[in-house]
Amino acid sequence: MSDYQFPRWTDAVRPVMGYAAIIVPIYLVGLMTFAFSADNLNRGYAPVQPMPYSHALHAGQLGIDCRYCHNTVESAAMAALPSTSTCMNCHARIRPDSPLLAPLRESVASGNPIEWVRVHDLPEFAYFNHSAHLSAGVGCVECHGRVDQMDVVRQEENLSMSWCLECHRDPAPRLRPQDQLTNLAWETTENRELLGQRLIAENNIHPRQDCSTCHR
Amino acid sequence: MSSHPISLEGDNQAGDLSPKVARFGLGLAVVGLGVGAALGFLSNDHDGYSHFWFAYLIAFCFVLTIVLGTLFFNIIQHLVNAHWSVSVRRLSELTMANIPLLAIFALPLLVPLFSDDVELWKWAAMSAEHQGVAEMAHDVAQDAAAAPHDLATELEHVEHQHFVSHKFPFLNRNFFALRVLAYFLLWWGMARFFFRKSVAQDTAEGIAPTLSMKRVSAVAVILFAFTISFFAFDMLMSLDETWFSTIFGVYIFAGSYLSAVCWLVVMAKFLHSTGRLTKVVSDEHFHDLGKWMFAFTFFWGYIAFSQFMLIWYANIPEETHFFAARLTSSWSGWTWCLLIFHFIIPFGGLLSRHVKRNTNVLMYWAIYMLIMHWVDMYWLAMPNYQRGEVGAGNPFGAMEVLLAVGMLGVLIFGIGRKSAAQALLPLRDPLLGKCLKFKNL
Amino acid sequence: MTNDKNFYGVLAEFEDPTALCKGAERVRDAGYKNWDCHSPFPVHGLDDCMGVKFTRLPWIVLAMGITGLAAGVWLQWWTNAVDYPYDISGKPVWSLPANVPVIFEVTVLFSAFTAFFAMWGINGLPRWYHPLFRKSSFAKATDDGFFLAIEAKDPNFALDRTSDFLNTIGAKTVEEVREADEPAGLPAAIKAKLWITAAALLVPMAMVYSSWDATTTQPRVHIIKDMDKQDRFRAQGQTTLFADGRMSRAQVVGTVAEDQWFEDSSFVSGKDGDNYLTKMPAAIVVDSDFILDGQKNFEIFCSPCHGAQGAGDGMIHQRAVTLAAQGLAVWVQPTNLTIKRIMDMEDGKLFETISNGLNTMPHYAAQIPLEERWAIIAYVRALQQQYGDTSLSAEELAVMTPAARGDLILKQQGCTACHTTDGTPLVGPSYKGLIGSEVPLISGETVIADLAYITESLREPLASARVGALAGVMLPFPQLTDAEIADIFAFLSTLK
Amino acid sequence: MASSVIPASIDHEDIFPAALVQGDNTLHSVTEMVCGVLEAPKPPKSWYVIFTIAVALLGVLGAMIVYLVTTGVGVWGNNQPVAWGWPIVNFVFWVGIGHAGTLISAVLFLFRQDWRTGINRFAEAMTIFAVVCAGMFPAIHVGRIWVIWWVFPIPNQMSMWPNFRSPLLWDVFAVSTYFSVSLLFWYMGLVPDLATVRDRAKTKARRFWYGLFSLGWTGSNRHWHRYERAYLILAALATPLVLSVHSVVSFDFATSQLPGWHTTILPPYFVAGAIFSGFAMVLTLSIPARKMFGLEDLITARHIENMCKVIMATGMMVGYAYSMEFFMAWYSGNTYEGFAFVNRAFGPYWWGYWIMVSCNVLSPQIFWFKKARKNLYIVFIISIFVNIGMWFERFVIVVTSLNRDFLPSSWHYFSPTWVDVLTLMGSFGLFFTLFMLFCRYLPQIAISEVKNVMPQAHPHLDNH
Repeated sequence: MSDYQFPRWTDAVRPVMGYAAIIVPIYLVGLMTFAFSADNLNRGYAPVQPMPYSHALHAGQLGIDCRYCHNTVESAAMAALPSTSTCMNCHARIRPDSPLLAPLRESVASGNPIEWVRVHDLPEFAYFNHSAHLSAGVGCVECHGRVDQMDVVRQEENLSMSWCLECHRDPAPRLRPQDQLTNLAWETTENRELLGQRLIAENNIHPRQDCSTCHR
Repeated sequence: MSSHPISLEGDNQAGDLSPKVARFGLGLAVVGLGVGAALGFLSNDHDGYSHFWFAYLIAFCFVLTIVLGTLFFNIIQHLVNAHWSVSVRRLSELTMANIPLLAIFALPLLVPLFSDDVELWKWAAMSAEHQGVAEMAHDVAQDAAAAPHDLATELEHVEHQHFVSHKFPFLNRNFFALRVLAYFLLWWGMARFFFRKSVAQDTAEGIAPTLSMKRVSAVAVILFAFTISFFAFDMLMSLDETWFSTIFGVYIFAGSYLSAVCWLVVMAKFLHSTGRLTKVVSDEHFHDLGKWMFAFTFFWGYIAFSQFMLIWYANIPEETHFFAARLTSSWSGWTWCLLIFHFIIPFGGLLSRHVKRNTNVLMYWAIYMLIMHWVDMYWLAMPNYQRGEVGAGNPFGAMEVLLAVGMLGVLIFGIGRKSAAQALLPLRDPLLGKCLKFKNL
Repeated sequence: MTNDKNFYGVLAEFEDPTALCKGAERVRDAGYKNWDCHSPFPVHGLDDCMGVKFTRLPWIVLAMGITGLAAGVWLQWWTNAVDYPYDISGKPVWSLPANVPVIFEVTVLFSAFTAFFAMWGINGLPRWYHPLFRKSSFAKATDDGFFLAIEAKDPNFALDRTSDFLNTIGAKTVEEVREADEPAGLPAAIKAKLWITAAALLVPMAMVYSSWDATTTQPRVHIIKDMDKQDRFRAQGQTTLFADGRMSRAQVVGTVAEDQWFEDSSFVSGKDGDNYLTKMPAAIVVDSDFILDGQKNFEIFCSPCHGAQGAGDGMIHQRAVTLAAQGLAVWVQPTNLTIKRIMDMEDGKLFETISNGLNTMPHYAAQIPLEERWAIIAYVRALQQQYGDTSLSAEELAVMTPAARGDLILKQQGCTACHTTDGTPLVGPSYKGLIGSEVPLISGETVIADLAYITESLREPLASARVGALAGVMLPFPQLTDAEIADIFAFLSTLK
Repeated sequence: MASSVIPASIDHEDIFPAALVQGDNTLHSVTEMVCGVLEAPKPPKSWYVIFTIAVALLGVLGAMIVYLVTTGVGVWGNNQPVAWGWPIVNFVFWVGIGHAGTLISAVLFLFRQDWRTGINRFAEAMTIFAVVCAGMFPAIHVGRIWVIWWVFPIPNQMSMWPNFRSPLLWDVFAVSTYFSVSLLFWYMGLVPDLATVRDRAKTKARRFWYGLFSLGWTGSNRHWHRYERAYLILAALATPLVLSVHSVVSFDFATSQLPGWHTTILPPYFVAGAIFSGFAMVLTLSIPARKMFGLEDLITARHIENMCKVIMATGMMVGYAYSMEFFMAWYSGNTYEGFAFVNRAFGPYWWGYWIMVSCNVLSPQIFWFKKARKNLYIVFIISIFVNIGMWFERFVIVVTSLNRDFLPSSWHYFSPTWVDVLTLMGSFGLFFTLFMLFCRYLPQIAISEVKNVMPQAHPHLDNH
């Protein structure tokens, strides 16, 4: 036999192992739960755009309706980003020489669109239709938050699958009358749940929950 | 290796106990079967005493499965050369030897089989007036022309008829009777062989009888597997003529072996109370029997769950109606009772080694499981009585209890008679020494 | 007991299992507490000889098995029935039969792990160092040696007495065992590493804490990017397929899409031949829904400039005026849509204006679908009915002075949107003191503002545009008659 | 009155079988024999040969997996309607092999079958390696193996949970539980033997590594007491576990509505089949291994004969299930069921079916003869036959049921591609590589358990 012996201090390792056996799993589960949470990974995205467009000014202060620029939202799957000409409706005469609007003028001159950065970007295996949601009575604010208060648009909701399903399972408290869809500040004294139930009954709303609803 | 000579103190002969037991059994049988039958025949509920025959079949299957379980107990112990069970093997032999006696009590079942008025096996009457599906479809077409609103019902009837008439080559009165006769002959043959050889070993000089039992056990176990399966299909599964389940034979086997082990516990404990076998059947043997009870409670649960879950999950109409009937009607109470009292409670109750080593507690569990075995049989058969009829309930009363007790009386009578002639344990079994010495870990 | 801290105890070797059992019985009867036997396999019967109490392990396993059962139930209930219920193969979200297999597996898993780890735990293993290992003879304990060791900390222990005792009960050999002569605690270096590791474990937690709901310009972290981005067509996307890099393609020149073709071309142009339609195209039925649709679109597209009531005072106008005052905008007030000129304007002309723009108003054909443009017109008409000018009868006009009539005409035609009567310059020059003044024209000439000049400015504003004016901003007013122009002149002449 | 004295000195091989340890062995010589294998400076030449072949096949497996992952599952023969083709056949095959290990270590332990001691370490190691091979197939079958963690209930970015109503998820839990428990069971059995190796170690490295993994085992009787209790509990847990694992595997098929898959006997039938194939594999491995490493005294003719009997019994159970399925297919009157079974025997895969029947039901019948059970060549050949037959059983169940499903227009003849075939061969490479390493570096026989069944181990105490 070789005379190798484990040193005496290895005895002191045992309590450490005992604590580790309890703490490490709790630590890992806790860390994973929070670190991999969609709330942690998905929310808060506010990319730098090619020019500093403020929704807080245009939609909030000036009260321009969302649909002035995103005009396809009610009739198409995608809420179109406005073309440069839409901007130029006003900016041909308002602040026509502002250096901040230089990209706009370049776009007009070159005919190339401004490359806005998409903020709310679903994975491409998920099908989403804006018009269907609007006609069901889901307001912009339910998914996009108070854009009318944002200088820079920021992703407020996690847009995870379970988040989508939450509403598909229980749409009532998230529905609103058709004339308030784009009113981000809308509030009502009526019970949202009851109102939602009424709208569901009136408009025959049955959100689907099977896989092929979104994965088609 | 050889065993040490061990002297067996205490009484291992039934002696004057046999006639007492036989008399008790006879009394039980006469009272139980007599009053039960009288109750059945007094309360003719306009369907040819069907209710009575259901109750009789349940009682008969209840006792017969115990006996078949003891037969299997015997076969398997020889097959695997087990030593722990030698001390209680004679008890199982005394039980299994009553197969011919029970065969006599199968004879009354010829009445519902061959009578057109009694609805026990519904296919029996159907097979007698067998009409081809094509002819039926023709009739339906004609009827539909006359009264169109009945078409759906009629077609359902034809479909049902199709499933059933397909089986008539197998499910018909004569072949059924012939098959049951064959089962009893085979069982009788096996039981007789093992009983005689085991008794012969008591006085033999060598171990030739033990060796021949060991040789035959391998073939016997195969015969047993097929006979008990087809017996289960014939007697119980065909009560619902369209239902089928490949695991059904195993299900009946699980209940059968479980109740047989319980029966051995009850017998051994009874003999202990009369001062017999006290030195021979020790706590260790009860512990092992208790393990079997626990194991087969679990195995029964496993088989029952496999059968239920697969049928529930696939939800195919021709299978699922069996459980639909037992889960959605007033039968659901019995189904839950079976789950809780036949599986969950005894599983918890038999888990501890302390329970298995406390013979009094173990005996109560054994009696309890025997009662649950009867409930199992009742649950399998009785929902077919007045199946699908409006107002059909779950008839349970004195008649069911009396018939079951009476049939047990028959078994006790038979055991009492058989026990007179020889010792209560295989005296010169070569493994007896090992059996008396072993200790559980 | 002994006072030597490093003295562990005595180790005795026995011949065989039988001797060991017999020896153990004696040691048990002598009242020793801290002692143990060591053998290469479990010697059956030794437990009784040593008086080992039956272990409580089964109860621990049972408790953890029940915990596992509950955990299995809870896991499936929480995940499938509460937190994330979804419909698969028509099974209820909480369907016990389907949950039994996993409940069973989790129960077994918990029980088995407990049996394993609790056994080592109660045994105090792993314990890599043991004073007995220091005896080379003890190596036989895992081969064919049978040992009995009594620890020095046993109250009954006394070195000589205990050794003699072991010799008397059949020990082959008796040895004294000492602990290794080294410190028992963790070395400082290892301790430090442990603390560093513990501290390092806090870093990921801090990172998660700081990233929670934090605003970032970086795109979200998608752990599995798989199929997140696909090479497929999506509206307004980019592609390498076309030279201009756009996925959205312009319509092929010279083609008409199916839904762009209308039998009634006036629906698209607002014109019947060269003339503007004076009413809605035949295809349109004006009802309350149509007008409400018009209202919605008016409020989206028109009200920012023209104001919710069409008065030409929308939020954009108000901001533009402020900016214009700072020289940051070149602004013309949007037309008041409820003045007589617009009320008198043909539907077709209004349609053309919305579609193609007019003067400073941009075109909206790209933003507003055809039918909704007509709906907007229907709504504008409704606004005009509510807020528009109520015209005076011919009799009433006849009794008015020419100057009063001229004032009325200026208001009805919307001139006052750009021109004031009090001398304040707006988009256009003020009317005050205009008549009789010298006007420098952009053509270089200078003219006296008289009836002829006023007539020309109204008929052909471009020709008579004056220096400093926004040339081309003012519309021509061909609809005004000579009499009306005379009335206007009369009114302007009063403004000195 | 019959004699109340038991006949002494009756000796017969069938009733009192031969000793479990043959030859003139002492406790020490058993240690020497088992430890000698892993202490030998070099393993036998045959070890190198097998190990080289195994590692080469393992390389093939690695290459196939890389090819699969980089290219996609289209490289396999799987297609509609046989979407569950080759990989699932292999999965069920390997899981089945694994079951004998648990059966030998746990079930036979509960049944007090002492003869298990010679082969249980072997069988347990085999279980673990087979489950590793088995687990690999569903993992690569999902196609995107980097998302395989989706099957575990781990908090994730989608905020989704797996669907616990799916039999495939039951599989995940069953197989991973089975693997974990088998590993614990195996390791627990190894600890005292590793301590033996530690105490005999000649080098510092060996003493350290074997010392590390033997956890400081001293053979303390107080430890042995709890150890044996824990072993019993693990055995008692592993027994229903082994039942549940292959039952759950059978649920993958039986919960569906596909004729040929949906039949209630499938759970016990699969379990019996698994034990059957597992025992065959134990024989296939132990017959050459006992020769190669000179362990004939410990893995005796009696062990092999007993295993033959188990094979015969489980083969019969499988045969019982085959016949019940056929009978019920007819008895049910369900046309589709009937067709599925006729198609099995006489359809395009008739050859698979008859290979299965002849290997599984017919070939073990030779074990009725004691001479056959004693002839190592026959036993070895039959064990190979059973392995083949059980592979074909899974093939028949998976492929014949799927290739002619409800829609005749989608009927399609499945044939494996070369990637399929090489992956299966590669899985054997994985198995044998692990097994050969085990044979070389760990005690192949449970030393302490073998000693425990030797006559020397029993104390002779007068008062008992």
